[in-house]
Amino acid sequence: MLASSSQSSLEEPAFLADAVSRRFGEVQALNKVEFSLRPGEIHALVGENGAGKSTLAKIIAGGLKPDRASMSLFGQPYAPESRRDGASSGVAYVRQQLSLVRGLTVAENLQLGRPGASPVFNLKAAIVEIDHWCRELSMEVPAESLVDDLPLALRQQAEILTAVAWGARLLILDEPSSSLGPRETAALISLCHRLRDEGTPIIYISHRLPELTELADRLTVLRQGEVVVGGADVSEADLHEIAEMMVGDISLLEVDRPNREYGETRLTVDSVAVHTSRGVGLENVSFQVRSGEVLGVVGVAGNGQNTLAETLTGQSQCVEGQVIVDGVEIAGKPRDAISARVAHLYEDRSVGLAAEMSVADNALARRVRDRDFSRYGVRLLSRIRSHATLLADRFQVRPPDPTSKAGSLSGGNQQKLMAARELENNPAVLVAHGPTKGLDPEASKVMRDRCFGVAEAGGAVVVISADLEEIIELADRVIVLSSGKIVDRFDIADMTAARLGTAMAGLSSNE
Amino acid sequence: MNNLERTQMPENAAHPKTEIEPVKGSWRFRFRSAVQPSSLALGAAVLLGGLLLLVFGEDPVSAYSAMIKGSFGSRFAIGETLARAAPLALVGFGAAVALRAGLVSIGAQGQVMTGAIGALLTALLFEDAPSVIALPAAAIGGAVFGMAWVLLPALLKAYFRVNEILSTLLFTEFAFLLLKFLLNDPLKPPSAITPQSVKFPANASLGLIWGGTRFHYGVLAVPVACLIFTWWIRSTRGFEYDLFGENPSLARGLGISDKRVIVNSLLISGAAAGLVGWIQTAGLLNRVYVQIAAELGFFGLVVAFLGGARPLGVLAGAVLFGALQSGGLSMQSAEGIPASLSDIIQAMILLGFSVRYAPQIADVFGRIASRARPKGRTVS
Amino acid sequence: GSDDGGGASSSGSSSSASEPTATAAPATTEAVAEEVVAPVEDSIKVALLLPGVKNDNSFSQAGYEGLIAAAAADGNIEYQVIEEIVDPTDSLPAIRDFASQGYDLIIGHGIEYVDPIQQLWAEFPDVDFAMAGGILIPGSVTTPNVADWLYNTQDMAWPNGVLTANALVGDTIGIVGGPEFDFVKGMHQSYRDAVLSVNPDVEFLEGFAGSFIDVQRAAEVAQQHIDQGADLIYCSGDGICIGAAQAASAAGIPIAVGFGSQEQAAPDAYLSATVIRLDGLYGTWFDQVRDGSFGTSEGELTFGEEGYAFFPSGIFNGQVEVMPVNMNATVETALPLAELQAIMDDFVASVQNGEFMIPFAG
Amino acid sequence: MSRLAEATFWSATFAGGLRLATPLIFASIGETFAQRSGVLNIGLEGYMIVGALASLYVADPTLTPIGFVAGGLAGLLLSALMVLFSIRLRANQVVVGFGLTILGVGITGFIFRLTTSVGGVDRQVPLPGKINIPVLSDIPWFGRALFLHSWYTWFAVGLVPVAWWISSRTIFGLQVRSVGEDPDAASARGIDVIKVRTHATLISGLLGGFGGAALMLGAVGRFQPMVTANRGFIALIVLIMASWKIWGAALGAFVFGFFEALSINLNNVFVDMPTELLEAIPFVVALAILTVGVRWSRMPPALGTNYEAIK
Ligand SMILES: Nc1ncnc2c1ncn2[C@@H]1O[C@H](COP(=O)(O)OP(=O)(O)OP(=O)(O)O)[C@@H](O)[C@H]1O
Ligand SMILES: Nc1ncnc2c1ncn2[C@@H]1O[C@H](COP(=O)(O)OP(=O)(O)OP(=O)(O)O)[C@@H](O)[C@H]1O
Ligand SMILES: [Mg+2]
Ligand SMILES: [Mg+2]
Repeated sequence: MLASSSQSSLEEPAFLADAVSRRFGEVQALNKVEFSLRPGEIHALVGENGAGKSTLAKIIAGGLKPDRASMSLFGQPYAPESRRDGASSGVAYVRQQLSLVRGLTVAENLQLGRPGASPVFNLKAAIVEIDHWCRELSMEVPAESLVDDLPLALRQQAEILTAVAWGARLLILDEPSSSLGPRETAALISLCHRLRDEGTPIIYISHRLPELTELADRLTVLRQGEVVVGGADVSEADLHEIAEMMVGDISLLEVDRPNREYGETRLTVDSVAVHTSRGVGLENVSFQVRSGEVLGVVGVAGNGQNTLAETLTGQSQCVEGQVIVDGVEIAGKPRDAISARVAHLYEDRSVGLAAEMSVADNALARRVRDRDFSRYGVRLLSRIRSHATLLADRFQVRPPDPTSKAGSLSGGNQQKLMAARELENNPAVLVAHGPTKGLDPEASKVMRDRCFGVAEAGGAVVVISADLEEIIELADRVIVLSSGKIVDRFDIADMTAARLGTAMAGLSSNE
Repeated sequence: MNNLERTQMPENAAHPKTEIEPVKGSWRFRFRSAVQPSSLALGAAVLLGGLLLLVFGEDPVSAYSAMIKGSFGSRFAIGETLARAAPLALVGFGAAVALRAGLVSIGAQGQVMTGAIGALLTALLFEDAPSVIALPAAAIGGAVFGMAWVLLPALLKAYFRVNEILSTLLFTEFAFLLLKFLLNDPLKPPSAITPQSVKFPANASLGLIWGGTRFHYGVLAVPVACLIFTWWIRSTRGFEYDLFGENPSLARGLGISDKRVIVNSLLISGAAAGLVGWIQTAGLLNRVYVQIAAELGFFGLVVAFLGGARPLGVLAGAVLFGALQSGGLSMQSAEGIPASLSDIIQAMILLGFSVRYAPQIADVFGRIASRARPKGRTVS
Repeated sequence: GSDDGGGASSSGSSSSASEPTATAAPATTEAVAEEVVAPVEDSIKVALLLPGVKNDNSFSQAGYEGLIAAAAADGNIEYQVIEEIVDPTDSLPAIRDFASQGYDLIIGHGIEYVDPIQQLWAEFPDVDFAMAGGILIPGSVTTPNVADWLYNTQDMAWPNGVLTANALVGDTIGIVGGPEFDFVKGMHQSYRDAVLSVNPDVEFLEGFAGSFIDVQRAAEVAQQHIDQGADLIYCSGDGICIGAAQAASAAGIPIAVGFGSQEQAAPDAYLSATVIRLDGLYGTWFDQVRDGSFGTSEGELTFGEEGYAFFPSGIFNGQVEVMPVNMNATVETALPLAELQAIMDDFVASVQNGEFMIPFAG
Repeated sequence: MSRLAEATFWSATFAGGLRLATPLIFASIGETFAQRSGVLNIGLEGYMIVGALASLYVADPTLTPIGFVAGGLAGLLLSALMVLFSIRLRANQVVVGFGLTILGVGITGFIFRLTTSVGGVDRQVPLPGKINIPVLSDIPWFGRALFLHSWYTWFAVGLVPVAWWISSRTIFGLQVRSVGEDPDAASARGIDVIKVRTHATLISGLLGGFGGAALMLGAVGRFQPMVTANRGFIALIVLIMASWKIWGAALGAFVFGFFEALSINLNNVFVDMPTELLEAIPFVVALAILTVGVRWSRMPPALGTNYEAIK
């Protein structure tokens, strides 16, 4: 599989960047970065959060102007003025936050911004074209669906499809797998291989080192805007070494699981059924989590995980069965859940935080009515602020300035801020939904430690995640959700890839 | 790790993607990014207006000085400016509460009308009561009628997600028709041939603070409302409503009832507008007219936007508007400048100020939009 | 008379409201005394407030034209006109501004200025105020510096009724009004009474534009009448009658107008209109201001209370004028245009010599 | 009551609805473009009134079609200020919109008084003849109602499919919708958000101006201050009622016009009913449609927000 990389090593590079620099205010996002991409290779770009990966990608795609750079594309000097420029030179950039317009259909998105498209939108032709590429790339993207209605994995496929259809000669994927489950990731990887084999070189940005061995041919490591490893062969690279180069701390990847004692049952979910107008509901879901225990919930995204999180936190109502925390029923009222001390790490940070409000407001939103922070219904701002500073410090939120807007923090720090709010007072139950999505190893470790911390303090933890590694690292027991039903459950020790795979595919049911 | 020490956001985080030079925080930076464009726009507006006056044979210096004199140049003028600013500020505070909760109610116009009706009806009911009873009763009557007029749009919004911009606009139309009907018949003194109400009973009227001006006691409702609004922003409940405006899903997750927020914040805005109906009737005009609301409801909303839905901002916006209006009028009466020309000048100054305030208000709508962004489409 | 009774009873607090009258008494004597001392200046400053624009072809224009003509006749008048001032919030400071600038006479040409004038006259005893329709507002008074004027609505409507009843070919008349105010409805009633007094078999359609500005709706009201068989249009209104006139012209049927000519809008269809002529009245006021008799005389009529200075306008004193029949009209009429003119001449003469008293409607 | 059973009553009402709807169709379709692109264009009333004045003042010495075009251009000119202030300088759209309405009313009032004198001859155009579609207009019940209208009405009706086609079948239409849905994503796909919003706003200015011109040249013929009588705001009502759809806007405009015409005619049926009650009919209908239609309604998510590109 890796053979193709050496075969093309003699050709001139598909893309070559020399001394790319870009500054944002006081941050030197990129500093004289050199980067080359060979034709027909998948080149992984790794680095911790904020290393400058996305910045480099945007510059290559034309979406951002470098302060200084000389670049060439397929042998021609290349200095794109805009995304449109980049696109018409054949560079396709699939962003971290996807760039399909959600209120339009896939077919419409295919033509939106397409270089050289005729000014008249031909729906039929677009559908035919999408069907063609679906066959070609083994995808199943419905042409006439609103992007809004598609699950994330399909959206990503649609985005790659449009890039290919636009005649991309170079594809940049920015953290494409951060919210995909194993099956979808595998599909993505084989898609990448197929594209590569057909001659489209790919720049692949990711934090997930393990998947890179399978996927990439070469790899470049960025750190604080500088290249620390330039174009090393993946087959020869040592993952631990790379992780070290990324963050300078090898211990991060090692599983460090303390032995825990379980106490009495704190969370009981008893034959719960939930109907929702959006997404998948739940049917006959039952489980218990004890004090000190971590339950992992796995499954392909979109099989009821959201509904489960909402039900446990009182945001969705059961039509049958009940959710009981410490003997108190959570009957579809968020207030019940809050007073039963159920904490919730939202899957989507933009939902879990009020981006336009300050760090302090976000940190204490849950406790705004506490005696400690208000008197006669008036918030005690200075006390809130100083307590927020304390929390930010405790949870390593950077910068720990309580007055800055939550939305101005980087993703990892937003996650920590949310954790600070939710975990402050030893919750009875923690519902952690994708707690380390998109975080670099360092930040991931902090978040995982926090989740363990809850269990260690006697809480019950439910971790919902598509990331199996995370589950293996955190969970004591696992349940597998498929179409809103529990299709399998086992102790972590009994977990095998095969068992998990079949269960997640909804093939077998051990119930 | 030091990589976490990221960019400090520039102070003005609504527009973080501003230019790199000169150095943030420096005086020059502040000037270039905030003061300069705004004062340029304002200056341009004033200059352009002056040019227009010149072209049409008016003396811009005397026109503008008449404008300034008419807004701040005398005791009467100051009283007039304040009496005009008061209703705008009140509407603005109410609208700001709703805006902060993510709701754009443009129904204040209608609520002012029903508030005036409510105040008058209540006052007529208490015609024989002593002032200590009749006066507050009329105020309550105004507030209650203002709230009543937003209740249905509020419930429709809370329970059926009916767009409040439109429903409140429609209710303004209904209020206007109701007002016309009442003033044409039931509330009209029998001999009058044009629509207007009977006189507001004297025992419930608000007197003048400064004799010889129109600076009446109703204006005192503004500082009170400003304090209440400031308290509201600081209060735990106000915080919850703000949070709802910022991020309704999170607010719901934290146990804040969206129905309650929607209904209550709209009711608060209705009460404020209703009180405007009361002070305009009991303090300024002593009668209800068809034009009782003038354009107070609309401009009150503009003031709320201009003021960034913050207490002092709203206050400043209201005084600006009050001054523009009374100054614009005195341009007409002192200099004989036609109403339409004075409208043009006022509009241009408003546009100039809109740029001045742009950064502060940009995100008010941002919140609303993020709220409106659907998480999925219900196919039914 | 009965109107006043109703008004008084409805405001039980009128005792306090009438207090200013009592306190005004000394002011009155002062004013009179001062007037003796002050040398009578020849030139007087007059301010006129109009609810609409001065060329609205209607009520505001009548006020404006009256002022221009009277000022020209007088030859020594300095004047200022302020237009489009309807909102009572604006009118009081505007009037106050004029009063404190030393204007001698402030004419509020519209019922919307009654309240502000009532609030201000005591504060400015040296300034004379003329209001319109104060008699209709309970509790308002005339004083030595306040006079009141009103036109007879029936005089504005009845002549059109007589004319159109004679001109009508067919049996249906469509009536177009502005807002459904009492005085508008009163005009319509007078009009109908007049038509029926000539021809009892006529049927009417009636519709309102809802305001004085919505021309398109007025045009639509007329068009609806036409579509439903109207053979003639009567528009009581104001500027909105432009729309009605155009619709009538397009349909080839006649139109008569209550307020201001629409000859230009529809030269082929327009028959006649009534207008107010105020130059004579304004001239009288100028003279009264000069010789200090303003408000002290009782005007030409005294209604209700003793000493109420009240000046009515009607056909009888020439202040309501029936415009000549448009001889260029090409629409079909039951009688030739010249004959219609003769009928109208007879009618106006009969009113002016007291033979016929136009009944008050409503 | 018996009037309600007459065919002429309904056909006249229907025809009236179409006439009253004509300016609204122009204005609300134009506004659809602006709002779909995320620009809340409250200055529509201003565009309409400058369109009305300009169309008359150009049409009087020349020809009505030239006047009509001039009306559109005047609206376009005013909307350029919306572009300048709201889109380029990022001032609040609501504030600027109200400012432009005041400005439009002020400018037209001012020009009107400069150019007209008391007793002088006002500018005026004769109302257009009805275009008679030969056989169809003779159909007994609805012939007159449906097929006897001025070319302004036909132009408005003809514009609907064109506008729909542009909005949903051209790349420009896609771009407009994309920048109102998610300007960031659109920009990432290479769309120049500012430019697209500028064009959409200018379209709303042009069509708003056409709406004013259609009102002036098609129904009124002579200028009056505030002659548009809040029809710009009614067009906004129509648009929200129509859930930001082109066909919906046209249909909504007609529904509004129809019920307005109905309320005029019912005055002769229910003689003693207060007209205010009748006048409320179109608004009650709008509220009902809004309430029932809420589940299909989708507001452009970026409506009212300002956009700033990363440099
Ligand atoms: N638009 C911007 N304005 C200011 N600073 C920025 C901007 N974009 C990026 N940066 C800064 O540039 C640096 C590099 O950011 P970049 O997004 O390229 O990191 P990354 O490697 O993609 O991180 P991640 O893995 O978290 O996506 C960061 O420190 C960030 O703070
Ligand atoms: N519009 C912006 N203006 C200024 N700075 C920005 C802007 N957007 C992002 N940043 C900065 O860029 C940094 C990276 O932002 P981004 O959203 O890419 O997070 P991230 O790289 O994914 O972070 P993390 O690794 O913590 O998830 C943040 O520190 C943030 O402060
Ligand atoms: Mg990134
Ligand atoms: Mg990231």
